[in-house]
Amino acid sequence: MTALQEVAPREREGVRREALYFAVRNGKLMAGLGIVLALLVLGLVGPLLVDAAPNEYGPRPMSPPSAENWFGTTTFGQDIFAQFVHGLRSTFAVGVVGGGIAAILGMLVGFVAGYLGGIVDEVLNMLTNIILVIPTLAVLLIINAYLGIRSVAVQGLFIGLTSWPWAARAIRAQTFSLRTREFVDLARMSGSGTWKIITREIAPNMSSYLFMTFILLFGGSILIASSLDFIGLGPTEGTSLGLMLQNANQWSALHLGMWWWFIPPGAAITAIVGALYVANVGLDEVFNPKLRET
Amino acid sequence: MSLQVSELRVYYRTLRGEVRALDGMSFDLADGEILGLVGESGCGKSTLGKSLIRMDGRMRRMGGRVVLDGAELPIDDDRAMNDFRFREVSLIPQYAMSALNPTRKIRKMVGELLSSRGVALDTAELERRMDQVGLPREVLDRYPIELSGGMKQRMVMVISTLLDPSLLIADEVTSALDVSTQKAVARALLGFRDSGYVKSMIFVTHDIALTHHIADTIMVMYAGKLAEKAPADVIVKAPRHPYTRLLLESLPEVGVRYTERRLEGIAGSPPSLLDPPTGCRFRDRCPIAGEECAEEPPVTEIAPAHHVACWKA
Amino acid sequence: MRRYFGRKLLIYGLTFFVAVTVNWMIPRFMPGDPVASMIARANVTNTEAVEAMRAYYSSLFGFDQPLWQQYLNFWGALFSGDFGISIWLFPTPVSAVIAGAVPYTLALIIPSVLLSWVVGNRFGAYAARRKLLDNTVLPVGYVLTAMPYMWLAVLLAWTFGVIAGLFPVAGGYSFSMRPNWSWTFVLDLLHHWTLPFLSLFLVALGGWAIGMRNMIIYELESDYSNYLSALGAPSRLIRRYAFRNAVLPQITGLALQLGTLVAGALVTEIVFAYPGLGSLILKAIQNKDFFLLQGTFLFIVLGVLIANFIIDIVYVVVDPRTRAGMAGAQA
Amino acid sequence: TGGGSTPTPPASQPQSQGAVASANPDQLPRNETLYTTGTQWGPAPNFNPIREWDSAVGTKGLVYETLFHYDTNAGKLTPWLAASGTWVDDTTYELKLRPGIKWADGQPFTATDVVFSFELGKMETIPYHQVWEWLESAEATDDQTVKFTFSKANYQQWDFMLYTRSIVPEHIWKGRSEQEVLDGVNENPVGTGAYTFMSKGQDRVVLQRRDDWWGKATLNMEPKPRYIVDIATPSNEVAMGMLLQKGLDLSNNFLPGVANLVQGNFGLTTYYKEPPYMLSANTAWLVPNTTKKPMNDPAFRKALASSVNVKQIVESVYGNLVKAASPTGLLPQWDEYVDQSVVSASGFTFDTAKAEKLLSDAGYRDTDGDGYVENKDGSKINLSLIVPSGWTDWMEAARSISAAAKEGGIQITPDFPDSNALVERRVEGDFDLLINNERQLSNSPYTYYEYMFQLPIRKQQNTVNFARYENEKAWDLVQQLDQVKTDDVEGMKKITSQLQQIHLDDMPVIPLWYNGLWAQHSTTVWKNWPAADGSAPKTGAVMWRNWFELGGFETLTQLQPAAS
Amino acid sequence: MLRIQDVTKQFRVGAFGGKSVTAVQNVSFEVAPGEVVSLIGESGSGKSTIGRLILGLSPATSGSITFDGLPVKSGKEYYRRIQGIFQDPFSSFNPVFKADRVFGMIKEAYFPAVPGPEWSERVEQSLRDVRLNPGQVLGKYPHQLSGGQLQRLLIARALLLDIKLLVADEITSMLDASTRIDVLNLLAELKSRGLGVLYITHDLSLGNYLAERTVVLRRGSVVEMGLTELVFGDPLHPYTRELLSAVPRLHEPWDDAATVDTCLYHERGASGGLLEAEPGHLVACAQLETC
Ligand SMILES: Nc1ncnc2c1ncn2[C@@H]1O[C@H](COP(=O)(O)OP(=O)(O)OP(=O)(O)O)[C@@H](O)[C@H]1O
Ligand SMILES: Nc1ncnc2c1ncn2[C@@H]1O[C@H](COP(=O)(O)OP(=O)(O)OP(=O)(O)O)[C@@H](O)[C@H]1O
Ligand SMILES: [Mg+2]
Ligand SMILES: [Mg+2]
Repeated sequence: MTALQEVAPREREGVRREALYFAVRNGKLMAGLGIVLALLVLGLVGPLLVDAAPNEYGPRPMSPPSAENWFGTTTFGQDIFAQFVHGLRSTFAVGVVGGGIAAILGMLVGFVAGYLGGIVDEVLNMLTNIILVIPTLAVLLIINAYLGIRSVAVQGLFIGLTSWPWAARAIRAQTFSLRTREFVDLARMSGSGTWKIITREIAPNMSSYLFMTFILLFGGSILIASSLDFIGLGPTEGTSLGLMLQNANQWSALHLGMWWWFIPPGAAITAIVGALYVANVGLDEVFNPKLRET
Repeated sequence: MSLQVSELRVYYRTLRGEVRALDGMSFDLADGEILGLVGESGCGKSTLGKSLIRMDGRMRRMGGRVVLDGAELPIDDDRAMNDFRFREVSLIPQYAMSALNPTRKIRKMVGELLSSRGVALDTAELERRMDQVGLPREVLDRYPIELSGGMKQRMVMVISTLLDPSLLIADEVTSALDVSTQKAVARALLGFRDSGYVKSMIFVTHDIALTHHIADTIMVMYAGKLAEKAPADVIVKAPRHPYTRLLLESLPEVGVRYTERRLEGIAGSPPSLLDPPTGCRFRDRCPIAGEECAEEPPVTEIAPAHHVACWKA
Repeated sequence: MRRYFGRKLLIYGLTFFVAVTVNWMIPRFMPGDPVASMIARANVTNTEAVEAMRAYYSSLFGFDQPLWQQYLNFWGALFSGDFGISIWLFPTPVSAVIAGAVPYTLALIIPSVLLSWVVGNRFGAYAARRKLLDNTVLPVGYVLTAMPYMWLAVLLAWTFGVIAGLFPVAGGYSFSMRPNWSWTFVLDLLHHWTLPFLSLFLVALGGWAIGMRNMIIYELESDYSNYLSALGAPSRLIRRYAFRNAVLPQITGLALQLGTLVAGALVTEIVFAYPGLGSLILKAIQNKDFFLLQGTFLFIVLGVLIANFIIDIVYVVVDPRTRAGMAGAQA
Repeated sequence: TGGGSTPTPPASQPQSQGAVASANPDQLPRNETLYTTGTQWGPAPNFNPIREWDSAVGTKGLVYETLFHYDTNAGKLTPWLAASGTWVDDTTYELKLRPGIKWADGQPFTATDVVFSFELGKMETIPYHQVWEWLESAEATDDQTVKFTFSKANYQQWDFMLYTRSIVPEHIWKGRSEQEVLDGVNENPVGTGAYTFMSKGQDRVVLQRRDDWWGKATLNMEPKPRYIVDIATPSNEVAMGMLLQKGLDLSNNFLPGVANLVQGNFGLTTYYKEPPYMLSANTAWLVPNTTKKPMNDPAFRKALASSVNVKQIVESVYGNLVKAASPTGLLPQWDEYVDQSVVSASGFTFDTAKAEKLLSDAGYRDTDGDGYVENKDGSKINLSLIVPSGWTDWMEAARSISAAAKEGGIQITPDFPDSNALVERRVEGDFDLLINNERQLSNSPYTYYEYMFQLPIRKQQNTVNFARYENEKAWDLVQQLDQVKTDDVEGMKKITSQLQQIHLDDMPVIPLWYNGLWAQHSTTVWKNWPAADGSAPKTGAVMWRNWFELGGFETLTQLQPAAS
Repeated sequence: MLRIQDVTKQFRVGAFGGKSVTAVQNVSFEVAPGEVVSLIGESGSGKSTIGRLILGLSPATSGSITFDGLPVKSGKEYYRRIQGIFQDPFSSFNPVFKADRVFGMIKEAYFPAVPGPEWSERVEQSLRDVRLNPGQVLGKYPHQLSGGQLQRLLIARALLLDIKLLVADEITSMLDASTRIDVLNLLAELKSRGLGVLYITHDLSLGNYLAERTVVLRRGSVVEMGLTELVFGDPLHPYTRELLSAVPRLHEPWDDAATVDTCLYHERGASGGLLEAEPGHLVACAQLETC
């Protein structure tokens, strides 16, 4: 059985070194991270490079990509490249805020439920299941509509508040199996309290898993945010890729043949999320020797 | 001569280099013989077992050959090996508890497995064999999850031997079981041999006492090499290799009490197989090692059927 | 078995209760007064008339009763299938409005969910451990799942609708048609249904394919697969077993994904002006039609709950482990 | 429109319904069907002509009819169900009905139906209830004559009543409760009009022409489309898509960028071939809350008016689909009521320098150097301009206003609450600035001045005077205007000139632009759409509620099949 | 010193604790200072559960466990005197940290005031006590150490505290035969220093090797207990006999005669205690006389 097979790892290489070794050689991970990083850098640096304000009306409305306007302009002559780089920023922001909050909540609920077990687990589990079953986009629609979510941060907050359940579930399951590991008992016998055990013993053991969870939540938040933006429930200040799509759609870019308006934002969202997912598979392969290609 | 293994070298490819898990093993196994394979953890027992039936992706045969019933086993050709598996060589895996597809009833699974090998399921024969290991027939209509560990273990034994293979490899099949189940399983293995379901068997374990009960011959391995191989009684009663001796001395038998007789372990730890030392691999831990041990000791047959790899034996 | 379903029912019951309660709170505690909006639209200036209308609409929507009474009434009405009256489409009952839209949404969701699940799983299983396919299916799958539903919808509308002109880009059926069960009409329905369906199908397809690919790789490495290959079983059999076992988590995944898929359907409907629940919700939001929003939301929750429950049952039927665990069988 | 790109027409036309028309009885023949959109946004909720604001398209105008129509070009009432109407004395109005009109169920249409319809207004919640504050009685003196007696003759409003209120059949409506009248669905409407409802679907209503319609003989008119399918497109861009795919004949949506399509080879036409492309339908106003500081100061309001760059909104936001409003805000149709001398003396134009001067003259200075002026007491000015969220053109306009005001030194922050919340804030007076366009073209500028000046200010202002501007004199003048007979143009002008003076001096509301009578038509199946040049009809091509009486119906009678 | 009196432990399983499993039933025994008591029984018989109860890692359903007269109370003070070591040395160390972190945790919790150098001194001393070379084991990750080394690290860790009782739950089952004996010898030495040990195992020969007294457990109840030489030398309960007979011995064949009829498996009911067959040898069997 597995327990017995573990007797052999004296020969096992250092886990970390090995992970790093495979990480830098994993094409999926590197390509995925590369794309995300490139877009992130573009989002961070881009706004400093373009001087046009994203929503400022320019002199050349509806013009296709050109030397002056790399991605062309909107119906109002706004520079789409300027919008794009600013939009990237808020898209990443929503991912970080939404994914971050969801990850924190998911970890909190997952760890506590998984570690404490018993009635706490039952209650949290029920909560998780309830939120899991309720179609969250519908809830988000309502919340957004009524509370008037008008900034990227608040949007991220609400996405975070509703998208944690699956993460909590997964983390709970992991915690459940880790909690029966003997080093947890050993920590208790060293006088560590619940919180300390969770943060110092259990969490570090699932760091790769937690990271992967965050990545998925990050991507998910971006997608949800873009959907919300698209139906007009996005932030009213600033710009985001989802809002660009919404505007393109609303101002009939499709029918007016202004492909340059709706292609870049969608492609960027797809690229970010897709690259994150691919990187995630890569990570999975790095941390999980079974999946490595032999 | 049923099985002849000669100079078999199987290495694992890893990041840090090659793990020489089997470094020139040679031995024979006769028809009807049960070979007990013992040795410290990590000495290459499972590697040997796997080499004879299915190498995993990281294993490489670096030399040597295996002949079973006169035919050479293409052990590093996964495809060619398929013809031999199950029919000629079969396996009771260490992970018997999880070896059965959890979502198939056992009867169905066996049927599908057999028909995939072009054999029709002979229910009567199957049930006869189940009777022999004391498995009730309704087990066939259950899912694996509904069986206890011992039952699963025995079911796997029955399945693995259905095609009457000439060689059966049983890798640590009893280590997870408690003593009474262990005994039943061990008995069943013997029964299989006696009923002719299998011709010969390699029984891998780290429990010398248990091996002694079922094996005809015991082979002791150390760090990827053969240390000693002799009839079971000879190994137990008159071991010649210092490692075998020390191993036996460290066994607390029922009745031995600390207060009466203090047993001692073997000092030191086995060498890394990544970069094994030259000469005798037990040299560092050996109480009687001498100059000559810097050179690798050949396996010599010091008495009929008693092979030892030690200068001092 | 009983306990398992008892527990599930409890969760569903609680979920439903929470959903209904939250739902009930929407028009009462959110900013924006439905009565005021009714009045504002009626273009009445006269003060007395305004007051009369206010009283009239307040009693019509039951806002003149104490809160607890309103809450109880809400439940009562719910069980008699009464979701109230739509404000936007006043005085159509919400149930009638929803009933008009539901067939379209179901016609989109059910086939796209089931087909994408089946096809995606097949694809993924097929791709796993086949280097060449894996290297194409995997990236394509990821691109598909990573696409925002509406963007794929817009791209499809653009390429197949606007540029190629192969498919209509709006509506449930041609405007020259009147619903009937003739072949022409059904074909026309399908013609309009194709693009929205495709956009939902493709996004979901990618997800399932990827999920299956990852699951099956684990399964192919599992002990029972190793045992089978050690016994020389052909890879066809091993794959079949692995597939069957890998599909099980995918079934639970289906339950988890339902909410998202419904959301996707909503967005897609909006892009294609498909007259289903999604367009309805958008309108309800834009028009502050609390009652309609309540109704659609409840309907979706109920739908997702029922679908989940069905999935639970299916799961028990296909996975012996849950059954054995539930019966407490010990050998 | 700058270097706007002109998209290429779609490759093919997927919806070639006409071809198989005859094969299927359930399919409407393309060449006899008019496809329209832009009025409904979802399934038709009711067919109740009393619910003028949300009944199914054509409920009033195509199915039910009014006594008169109003000819926006000639500026006078056109007899419709009524043959004529005259003031027999200052407070008595006598209406003669056309003989021989029948309801769709075959019952004759008589004076009692008219009386019944007006008396419905006695119910408190009926929108025209207030007419009974000055109407004393309505009686049918014979089958064809109705006599209205007034306690106070509000001529301007009465004309408005005459062409806006549907006449419903007494024999069917009699005995309906107030609730039924106000909220009833009126499932099977029986009207006098040229069409009946044929079917209703999730996203459309289908109207079928009545071949026994009275007007065919009496008016010698016939609406050309045998079927009208009005489609509920959920949004403008969808309407545009369908228009381009030739699935639609008429879109009454605001279609940004349509100018490019009109100029390209898409078979699309609008009323004008060049800006503003559309007729004007109403005025968009910037409404300051005059109860709040500094909007209570006329000088500030005037400075504000000068700081709005309407031209930029018209060009950039609307791509010239609208026209900048005149300083009076009166629609072009009312040009004759504009006193040019008042306008040239007191009117305003966009002029940042002037705005700055007005501000500093009035004592608003930037004391803390943040680029924005402060109140006279030194407190900061930061006005929020509310516009319903999702109204993209207005949202853009609000941004533009904010940017231009910044140049002038006024800090305005656009805010986009949901429309419901906005309505509440507007009603309660909880806002600084908002944009509003709820008054439409009508028979008289009276409706505009009522909108500007109505008193008294109530706690809740539901439909008019959102600025809460109090000027007794102005309101007095408005009431006087109401008492002027509608054919007395000179009498009206005398009063409107004074009102214009007050408006321009005090600026209670700031006119921005004229919203278009959005109508873009496809000439693929139907031709002879209204157009400014040639012999084309000059009526509006709209299916909007309340616009059939303003020429929408007449447009239908002028259409011609493109094939002919 | 350690006194276990009528302890019962039930686990609630299933949704909302719908079902319960009795893992330990009415168990009573004692461990004196300097005494090794071995707890023997087949898999699932409740051995580990008893160990965890004693360590305060889970609460007993009923009965009392006292240590020096005080009830079990999981907390720093309690663990100053009692420590436990478990079966799997590899899972007893958090794989992401260096193995010597277990010492750091003890310092943090119990000796925050001890200055660093002095602490290192203590740790090294303790390591030498368990015959480990400090230089070889400190600063390494668990996977870089052998199972025997890790188990000894754990013992050294326990020794840093002035413990009186060590609960050793199957600490040798994952070890090689030769390493195993080293660890056992170490325990035996500790005993001679006055440490009480509860040695939990399913390997009878190991229990026999080390313990003064033996407790045989079956399905959560004690079936036989007493001095080791009595229990092993003259097993009275049929279950004990069967267990003993199943143990493979090097020089004797399996003894089939010992396999007895199942009818003899009648234990005394939950109410009954154990019968004293001879001084220092208790057994639970209703039909003891007949066999
Ligand atoms: N997949 C692998 N990759 C690299 N090295 C391996 C792998 N599997 C085993 N080894 C190494 O090969 C050597 C022999 O391993 P093997 O599993 O044959 O030992 P064993 O005698 O069966 O031990 P145990 O009694 O623990 O099962 C060990 O040193 C082990 O570390
Ligand atoms: N946390 C738990 N929840 C439910 N049941 C449990 C739990 N822990 C143990 N049990 C049950 O209690 C019984 C005794 O378990 P325990 O682990 O004490 O046995 P053991 O004698 O230590 O067995 P092994 O030799 O396999 O370690 C078993 O039937 C087990 O299933
Ligand atoms: Mg092994
Ligand atoms: Mg245990």
